[in-house]
Amino acid sequence: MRLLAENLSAHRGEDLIFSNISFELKEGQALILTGRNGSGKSTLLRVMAGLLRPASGTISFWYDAARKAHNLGEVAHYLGHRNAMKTELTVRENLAFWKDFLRDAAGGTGYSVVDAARAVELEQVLHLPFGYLSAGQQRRMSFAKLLVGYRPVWIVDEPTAALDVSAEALLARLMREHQVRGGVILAATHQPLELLDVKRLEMKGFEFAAGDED
Amino acid sequence: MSHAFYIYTSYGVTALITLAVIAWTLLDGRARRREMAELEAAGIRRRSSPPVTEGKQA
Amino acid sequence: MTESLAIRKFSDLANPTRFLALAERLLPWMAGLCCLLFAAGLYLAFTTEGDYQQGDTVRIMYIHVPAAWLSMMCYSVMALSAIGTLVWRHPLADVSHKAAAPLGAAFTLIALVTGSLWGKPMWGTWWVWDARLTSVFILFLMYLGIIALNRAMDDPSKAARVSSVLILVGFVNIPIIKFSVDWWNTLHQPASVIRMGGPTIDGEFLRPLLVMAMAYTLLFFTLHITAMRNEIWRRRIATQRRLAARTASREV
Amino acid sequence: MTALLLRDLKLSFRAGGGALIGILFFLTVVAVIPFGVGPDLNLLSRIGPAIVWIGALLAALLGLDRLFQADRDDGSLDLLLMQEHPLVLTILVKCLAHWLANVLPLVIASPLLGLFMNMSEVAIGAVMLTLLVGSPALAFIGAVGAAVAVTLPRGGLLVSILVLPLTIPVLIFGVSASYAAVEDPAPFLPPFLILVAITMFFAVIGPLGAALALRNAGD
Repeated sequence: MRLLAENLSAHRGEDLIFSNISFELKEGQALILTGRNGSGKSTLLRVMAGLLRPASGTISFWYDAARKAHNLGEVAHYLGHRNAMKTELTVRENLAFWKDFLRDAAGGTGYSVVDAARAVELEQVLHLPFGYLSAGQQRRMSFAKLLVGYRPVWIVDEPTAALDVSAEALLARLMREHQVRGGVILAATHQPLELLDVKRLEMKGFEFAAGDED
Repeated sequence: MSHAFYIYTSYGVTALITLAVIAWTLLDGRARRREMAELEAAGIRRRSSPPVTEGKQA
Repeated sequence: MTESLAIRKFSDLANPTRFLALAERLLPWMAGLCCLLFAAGLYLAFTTEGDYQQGDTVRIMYIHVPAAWLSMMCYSVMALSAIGTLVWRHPLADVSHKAAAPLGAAFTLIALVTGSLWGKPMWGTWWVWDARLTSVFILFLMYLGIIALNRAMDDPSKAARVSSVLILVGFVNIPIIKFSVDWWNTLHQPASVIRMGGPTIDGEFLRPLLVMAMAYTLLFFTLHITAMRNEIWRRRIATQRRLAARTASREV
Repeated sequence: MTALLLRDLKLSFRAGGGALIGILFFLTVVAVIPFGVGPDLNLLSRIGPAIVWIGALLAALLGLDRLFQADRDDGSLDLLLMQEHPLVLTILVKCLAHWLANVLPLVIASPLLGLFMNMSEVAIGAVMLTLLVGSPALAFIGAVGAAVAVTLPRGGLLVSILVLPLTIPVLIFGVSASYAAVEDPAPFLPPFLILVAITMFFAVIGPLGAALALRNAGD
């Protein structure tokens, strides 16, 4: 398993957010993005997930030497600032929907809904509408979404925002378990996340306009 | 007598709507009762669960 | 004695828990009586003589007219409850007008459909834009609007206050609507419309009509109390669920 | 995909869903027409099919702006975009769910409004049939508008403005087929078949356009 990003750069409107970012990740590795607000961490993650088109550069993902994924988004989970859960539906309905919709990528199987909820230690609230949960519980439940459908790559943007210390440790543990199973993690975070085999990338950001680049 | 169709239809429709409202009210009440029972069951589990979660965290 | 009973009843009603207990005791009796009245009403409706002019279609009147009465009475109940919500901020009043809205819509629908089925043999058309029919139709739309408003909002007490305002504005507006529709109608169709309730009501028709009206009214109150009970339960469940969510997070 | 269909249907019918509001809007719009033109039954029965069609058209556009926006607001849209299965299919399913929950009830309610408009039984049947085959096209065209306006904060009104001109062909052939059914010289089948063709055409073009718009709306 190999994830390769070469010479990525991205614009937002007219502004160049970042340029010439390259990195390589292998099985079980994690990339932690740091940097101040507005330095382009979220933008890079969205580019990696295929939600934004990079201005230049390529992203490629190989299952093994022979097999290459069409694009990274298909083999990745993306957990952005928003939880991607419907407040009107119960937690169980939400998770069951994503399990059914996401399916499993090649190379693994997802948890059952109950197991995923148990993994984030919230199986008691499965019957409640998602909107009834507190912000921290909602975040944990949206993390359970990463467990129900298997994806080798997790792209997580500030996963531990709005969480207390114990919940933070819980999510860090789940991410480490994912790494142990051979998964790759890309995370943007302010908090020190204890992951295994970490590569760090500090995003500097650009102060000047896009025109200066050429 | 030729109007029998209209009479029976209107009684039929009335019966249908009335029964629908009654059924909806009763079923709604039953669903609420079930949810309350569910919550009660969850409550019992809530009381018994602390040792389990503690065990997990340790 | 009756006075003290009334006062006790009122204070009983003021408390949702007492209301639930009272409803539990009262409902079987009301439902039973309601069934009896309906049986009697239907028996009378089908055994009395038909009108010489309208033939047997007069039997439609026995279900149509009470439904039309109720459609208005239900709105009055809702308007009273709306005042209760806005002036006394009473939680039971919130529940009351929310529970009454679908019932009102159902009775209005019955009135509309049976009116239409009565009109077809009488006028040769399913619907005329007659003042009375039109007003009832507008009332139906108002009921549906209130239901939609109630469904659209999450916070029940806020929804109750907002829909109370709508109910009261509608209540004030009903006579204006009735008047303007009347005016509009006579402007366009001078005197060509056959009025509903054409037959002069004599005792022969009055008896089944009254029995049916009583049966309908009792049905309304039975359903209303049941629906109120359901609504109170629904709110308690919502509160308990929030509580459950909070407790769950405390434990972890 | 079935899961997506069921989820969207559930969301439409749960509290706060738009299914009831659309049908209420339809009723209200059609019901106020007689107050404007007068209660002349002959006139009403003449303009009835057109009024019912226009009412259904406006009501069908009502909930459309939320088609993708609701998913965008909570972040679900990102996940829908990332998947391996073709986005066009996802959008087709979402359109189908929207049609089932919001537009099909309008089709079912249309005979009732036909009665209010004093239309003949044949005319009522024709309007219902043309609405049934024509209204999916409205959902598919609307999906493009909804996708274009998905990132806009006040997209609701804009969607209607963008979409209404595009729906004119549907309206033309839907209404002319309905009239052809009651007025003798005009044949019913040609406009009806064109309407079917338009629906099938937009069933392909609509999701494709919407997919393109969503891919480019990335923010």
